[in-house]
Formats: sequence, C-alpha cells, structure tokens
Amino acid sequence: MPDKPRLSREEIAARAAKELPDGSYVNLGWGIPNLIADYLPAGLTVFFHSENGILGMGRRARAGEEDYDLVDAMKVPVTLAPGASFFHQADAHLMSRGGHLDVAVLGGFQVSEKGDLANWKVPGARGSGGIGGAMDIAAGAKVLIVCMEHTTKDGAPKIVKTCTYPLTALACVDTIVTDLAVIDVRAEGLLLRETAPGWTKKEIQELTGAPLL
Amino acid sequence: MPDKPRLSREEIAARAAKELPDGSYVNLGWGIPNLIADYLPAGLTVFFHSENGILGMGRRARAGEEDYDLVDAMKVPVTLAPGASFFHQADAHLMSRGGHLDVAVLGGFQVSEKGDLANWKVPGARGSGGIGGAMDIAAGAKVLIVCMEHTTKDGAPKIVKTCTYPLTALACVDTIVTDLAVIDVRAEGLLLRETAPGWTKKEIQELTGAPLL
Amino acid sequence: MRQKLFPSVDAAVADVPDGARIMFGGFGGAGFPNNLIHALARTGTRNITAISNNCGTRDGELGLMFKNGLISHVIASFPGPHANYFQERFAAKEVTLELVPQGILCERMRAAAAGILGFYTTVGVGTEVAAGKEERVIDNQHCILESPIRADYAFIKAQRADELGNLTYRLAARNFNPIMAMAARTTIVEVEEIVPVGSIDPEHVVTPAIFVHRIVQAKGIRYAG
Amino acid sequence: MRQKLFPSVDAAVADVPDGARIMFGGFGGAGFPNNLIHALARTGTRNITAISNNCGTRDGELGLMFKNGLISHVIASFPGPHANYFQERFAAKEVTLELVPQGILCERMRAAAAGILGFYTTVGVGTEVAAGKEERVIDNQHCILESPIRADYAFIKAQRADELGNLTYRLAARNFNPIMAMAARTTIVEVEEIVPVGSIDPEHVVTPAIFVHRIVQAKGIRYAG
Repeated sequence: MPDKPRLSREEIAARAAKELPDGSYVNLGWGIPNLIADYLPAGLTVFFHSENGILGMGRRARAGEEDYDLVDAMKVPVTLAPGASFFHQADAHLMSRGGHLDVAVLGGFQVSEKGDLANWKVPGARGSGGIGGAMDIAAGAKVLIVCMEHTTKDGAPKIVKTCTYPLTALACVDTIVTDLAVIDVRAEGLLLRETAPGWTKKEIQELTGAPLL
Repeated sequence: MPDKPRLSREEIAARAAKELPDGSYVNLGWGIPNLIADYLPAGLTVFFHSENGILGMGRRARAGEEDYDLVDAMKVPVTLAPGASFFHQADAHLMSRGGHLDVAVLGGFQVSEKGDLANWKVPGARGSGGIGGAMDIAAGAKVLIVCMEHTTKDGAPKIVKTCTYPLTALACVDTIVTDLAVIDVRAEGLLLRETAPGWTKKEIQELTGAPLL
Repeated sequence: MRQKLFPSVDAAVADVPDGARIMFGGFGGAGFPNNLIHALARTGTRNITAISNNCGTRDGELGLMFKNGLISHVIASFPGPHANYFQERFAAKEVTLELVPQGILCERMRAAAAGILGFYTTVGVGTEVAAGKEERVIDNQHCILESPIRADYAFIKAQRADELGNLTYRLAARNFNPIMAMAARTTIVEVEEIVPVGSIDPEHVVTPAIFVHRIVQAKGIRYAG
Repeated sequence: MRQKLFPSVDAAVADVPDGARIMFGGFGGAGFPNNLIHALARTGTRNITAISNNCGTRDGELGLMFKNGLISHVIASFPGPHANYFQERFAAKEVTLELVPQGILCERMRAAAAGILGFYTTVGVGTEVAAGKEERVIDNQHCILESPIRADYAFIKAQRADELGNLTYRLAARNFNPIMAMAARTTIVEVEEIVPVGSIDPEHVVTPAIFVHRIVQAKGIRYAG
C-alpha cells in the first residue's frame, strides 16, 4: 500500500460537501457524513433533515446552550436554522423513504460495484446491533453518497465486487467519497471521477476490490 | 301496512342520540344521523368527528356567522366546541378506519340480517354516484348505528335477508334505529330491542324482510 | 438558491403539459386552489387526470375545468350532485371516473408520498370498489390490496407560506392539502399571505418546506360551497 | 363524562398486567416518559413486550426496566451501545429482540393506528430484515410485506395537555410520541403541564384528544442522552 498522505476524515467531509446542490434537502448519517455540516462551501444553502423529526437543523449546540429536547439523530444537542420545522418520526421517514430528500450521505463498511451498501453491522460483532434509520434512508433518497475510508485498517478494500458484510440496501449508492477518490456507481461499473492529490488511478485500483472505469 | 303514527326523522334522531355513551367520539353521516347533534340528552357530552379533519365540531353556524373554511362533511358551515382540533384528511380517516371512533351513525338504504350495509348508491340512479367517507367509516367504527325509515316509500322492507343495493361494507352494522324499532344485529339474528309506541312485534315483523328475535 | 416564489399564478402553472396528472386539494368549498385552477384553465392544457375529492360546484372549484373540457380522467371520492359540468361530460362519456372511498383516496396518496408500494385494507371488501383488486385474508379479516396514487403536480391552497415553503392552513381548509403536497412530484401552493422566513413557529408548521416547490400569493377567487 | 386525568403516575399505570405489549415514546433523550417508566417498574409488572426505538441509556429511559428484568421481548430499531442492562439480558438470552428499520417501525405502528393490515416496502429487501417475509415485485421493484405493530398501551411524553387530552410537544421531543399515541389501545401520557380546555389553538394540536386515554402531570425525572 503506497505510503502517501490520504485525505483526513474532515477532508473527506469537505469534498463530499461539494456534491450537495444549492438549496437541497440533505440527511447526514453517523461518522464522517456528520462532519459535512461544518465544511459547506461559502454561499451554499442546504437544509438538514434529521430522522427524529427536524427539518432545518442548524449547527451543534455550544457548551451551555444545550437543550436535550432538541437533539439530532446522533442524540447530540443541536440548534435550528431559520425556517425549521418539527414533525413526528413517521413523517420524518416518509421524507426519507418517499424520495423527498435530495441527497443522503451515509457512512459505509462496504460498497459493492453494483452500489449495494453494508453499513449497519460488522460480522461477528458482539451485542444486539442496531439498524436505526439507515435502511429507510438508503432505500429512499434521490441521491445517496457514501463517505468512508477507501480501505479497512488492515488495508483491505471496502469497495468490493460483492459485499460480505450484512447489507443495508441493494443498488442504492450513487457516489462514493473516500480518502483516495470520488467514484460514481454507474450501470456499466464504477467510474473513477477524481483522485486524491498525488494518487494515480493504478494505485487506487490496487486498493479497490472491483474494476474502476 | 298499519296506518299508525311512526316516529318522525327528528324522533328517530332523538332515539339514536340515547345510544351514544357519555364522552364518546362520534361521527354522524348524511341524512337523519346529522340531526342527532340537536337532540342530545341533557348532561351528555359527545365529541363530534368530521372526516374533513375536525374533532370537536359544535353546532351549525347561524346566519351571518358562517365561515366557509369551517365546514362539516356535508359542506355546511359549523362552529367549534371547546377543545376542538384540526388535522389533515388522512389522519381524519385514520380515526375512522382504525377503530378510534366510539360510534358512527350512518343513514341506510338497506341493512341485511348479517349487518351488511347499503347506503351509497341506488341501483339505476343517474349520474356518477359518490362514495365519500361512508365505506371507511362503516369498516372502522367500534359501534355502527344505522338510522333510517323502516320501509321504502313504497312500503318495501329496508331491513332484508340480503342487500340488493350496492354494498357499503359487510357485517358492519350493530344497531338499526328506525321509525318503528330499535334492532340489534346479533350473531344469532336481528334482536328487536324496542318498538315504537303503539306498534307490536308482529306488525313490525311484517314490515321487516328478515326474522326478528 | 433555488427560488420557490412565483410572481403570478399564470407563471406558476405555465409549464403544466397536456396529459398531466394533477391532485387538487380542497373539501366542501374550503381549501381549493381556485386561483391556480383558473390559471390552468387559461393555459388550455388538456387531457388532464384530476385527483380530487369532488368535481366542482357549478362553475366553482374544478367546475371550470370540466366546463372547458380540459379533464379526461378523474380519481375522486364524491364527484358531487352540484358538479353539473362533470356530470354532463361523464354522461357523454367524455370523462372517465375511478371512484375511491375517501379515506382510501387519502391513504393511497399518502402511500405514494411515503414510498409504500401497496397496502391491505378491509375498506371496500364485498363492494364495487373491490372489483379487479387482489383479495386475501390477513388475521381472519378479508382485505384488498390498494395501490399508491401518484401525481405530477399537486395544486394546493394554504393560508400562509414562508419564503422557504413552510405552510399553515386555516381551520378545516387543511383537509386534503397536506397529503397532496407530500404525494406529488411538484407541489404548487397558492397562499393568502407570504411571510418572512422565521415567522412561523417551527412547532406550528403543518407542511414542511421540503414538500413545496412553487409558492404564489393569490388573494382572489373564492367559492363558498 | 369519562375522566382522563389521573392523580399520579402510579395510579395511571396500576392496572398494566404482566405480559402487556407497551410502546414507549422518545428518541435520543428527548420525549421519554421516564416518570411512567419508573412507576411501571415500581409495580413490578413482568414479561413486558417493549416497542421503542432504543433500549435505554444506562439507568435512564428503559434501562431500569431491563435492570429489573421486567421486559422479555423487544421490538426496536436501535437498542444502543449504552443500553448496558438490555445488552446484558440479551447476551444472557433473557430478552429476545426483533430489529426493525426505524422508519418501518414508525410505519408499522401507523398501520396499526390506521386499520392497515399490511404494506409493501422496498426497505430491507436483500437484508436480514427480509427474512421470513413475503417478497414480491410491484412496478419492477422488489419489496417485502410488513405487518402492523399493535400494542395494549402507549406510554408517551408531551409538553402540554388540555383536560380532554389534546397534546402538544416541545421541539424534537415529538418524535415517536404522536405515532404511538395513535397505535395503542390505551395511551397514557405524562405531561409537564395540564391546561384548561380551550387553551390550545385547535390548529396547533398535534395529538387530538381521541387518541389519549389517561393524562398525568409529572415534572420529575429527566435524562439527557
């Protein structure tokens, strides 16, 4: 594995932020995606959806400002942007499942070349596991972006021919933003749209478990 | 057909009103049922549901008081009782279909001995016809009372072995209040619970198309 | 940022093509988007599929659309005895009709809104409504399979919108409007008043802005009953 | 008239029998009926089926119920890494679990509320969630049949109730509460404030009184996260 600098988690988030259309309604999942709100390009307006029943979330609450009746889907106290609204959780997921969100950004354990996503359960993990809102969101968003490291800690590809981890949803991913690349999932295969500074297509291909176009 | 006085439409409504439990949530359909609100026994509190999205309807609006944003399911301007609420029409029918209404009172063309109801379409009538909320309400109310004349204008029974009019719902009616009788639909048959003043069971049976217990 | 405010009802409906499927809010004279309907009639767009509780009251509500022969198919619950232009077209077989129980009409639109592909209900079992529909028994109850009703547009009426599209409705003029707003691909709302962002308490928003695509102020035509 | 106001949380839950199916509102520390949960734990009622998004945060929320071994089956979306009492019971096989996608959990409860006997969704297709469920293709989309989730009781939390049971919620403490209120046979709400009938604007009511059966004021236990 080439010993070159990769994008940090924050840089992945910043890169993914550029994929968001102006004025779009967006849900951010656990992990790297949740950092995106802090890295929006100047002049871009995005409305954040939280599956516990908020549209128009603002920044996270500062110390002393926390209101535990106003938390996001990660249970973290947040603030409201102007023009926000509250609704019950069935309507919140009607938004995610019914194709109303313009973009959802989720974390991932594995993405297959067909755009299958595995992001809720590590095989053999202890405990009950938990699904949360990821399956509804993955099934329903108009555009689904996955943000993750390109490889596991052991260097194994997380972009694979077929997912071996328990699946979240089939053929749902549109774009993968990693610490090495931006990749679009197309009918004809995985299109390498962008490489991280200093990385070649060949190097990235070697760390990817499915062919890159 | 005995030439004896029968209950008026208003008297049928007043009799049906006595079937409503105190504190119950009630939907009143077109025709005689809609008169019930004017004949509630003293001291009885009932909350009226309207399938266009009102709980806690009050009396009809008086002349000069009409607000056409506040109409009932018959499109007639109404008022609100204290503690009323508004909601969209899907929630209004969630109430009717999901078993939340304690009592619904509908008009009827025919009721069968099994409690099948026909009340939305006269065979051979001109025009498109219209279903409205009757099918949802008939399928979902905890208790369904039908108010109607005991016989057609021609003297034919409206309580029959099998409905010949287009059906609204199967096996939905619990009680029938007519100008001659109060009848409960039981698994074992139609139970004549009450007769109009001056009428005998035998006379009522002759005007009924199914056996009375 | 994408702009939802439109300068006129005519601009708001200008691109509606022939053959569009359109939901029209309103019930009993309350909450009908009458100004949008008049604007649509002015475009002369034809062959519309109209999804609405009823089919107009004389010239009011959808009446004008039927009068002008612009609607060819209707999905409705209660076309109505005073929908004379509809009834004439229907009798002349110029308009076809699917009659749907009112709550099922709501629920089928909500299914479209919520990404539900079908649902089972006891409503309509044993009636004309069940004709041609899959029947099965679940938990000893006979039920039928109902499908989502989708639309290209929803034409709705609200009392107030902020500039992002958050809506509130007045009294019982709410009725079908919030459901249709969620169910259509493009929702166009006529409102009595447009207020600045932040003027509507987030707890009081009835239709969140995500469901609203075009906003136009229209204090105009109103029909009572 | 039937009285919905209860003098104490203990009185409000006194008749809940062993083996009851109970929905518990709340998400992320907001909107949990913590006072009702403590009262239920005091009754020692056992063998409860709990339907809730998560399974407690240490001693908070449902934590106490698992600590005391009162829950035997759970239908949940995200039990949670900090639900240590649940996780211990689950590991010891003293509690069984049905994991449900969060939106489908909402939708299955709403189906129960709305008299829907089942619905088709694409959510969960190809995943563990689809195991044992009927699959079919509708409109070229693979989907699975989901069933209603009903309950004997809903324990919910609201900010304000009038004496009839109309409810409003504070900020994002709304979450699952309005859906559960509609889905259970008996809904018990703990509120911060009981106000006179007529104090809540009819347009601002979130849960109409028809869905609420018992009201109790409880300014007490609160857990943050």
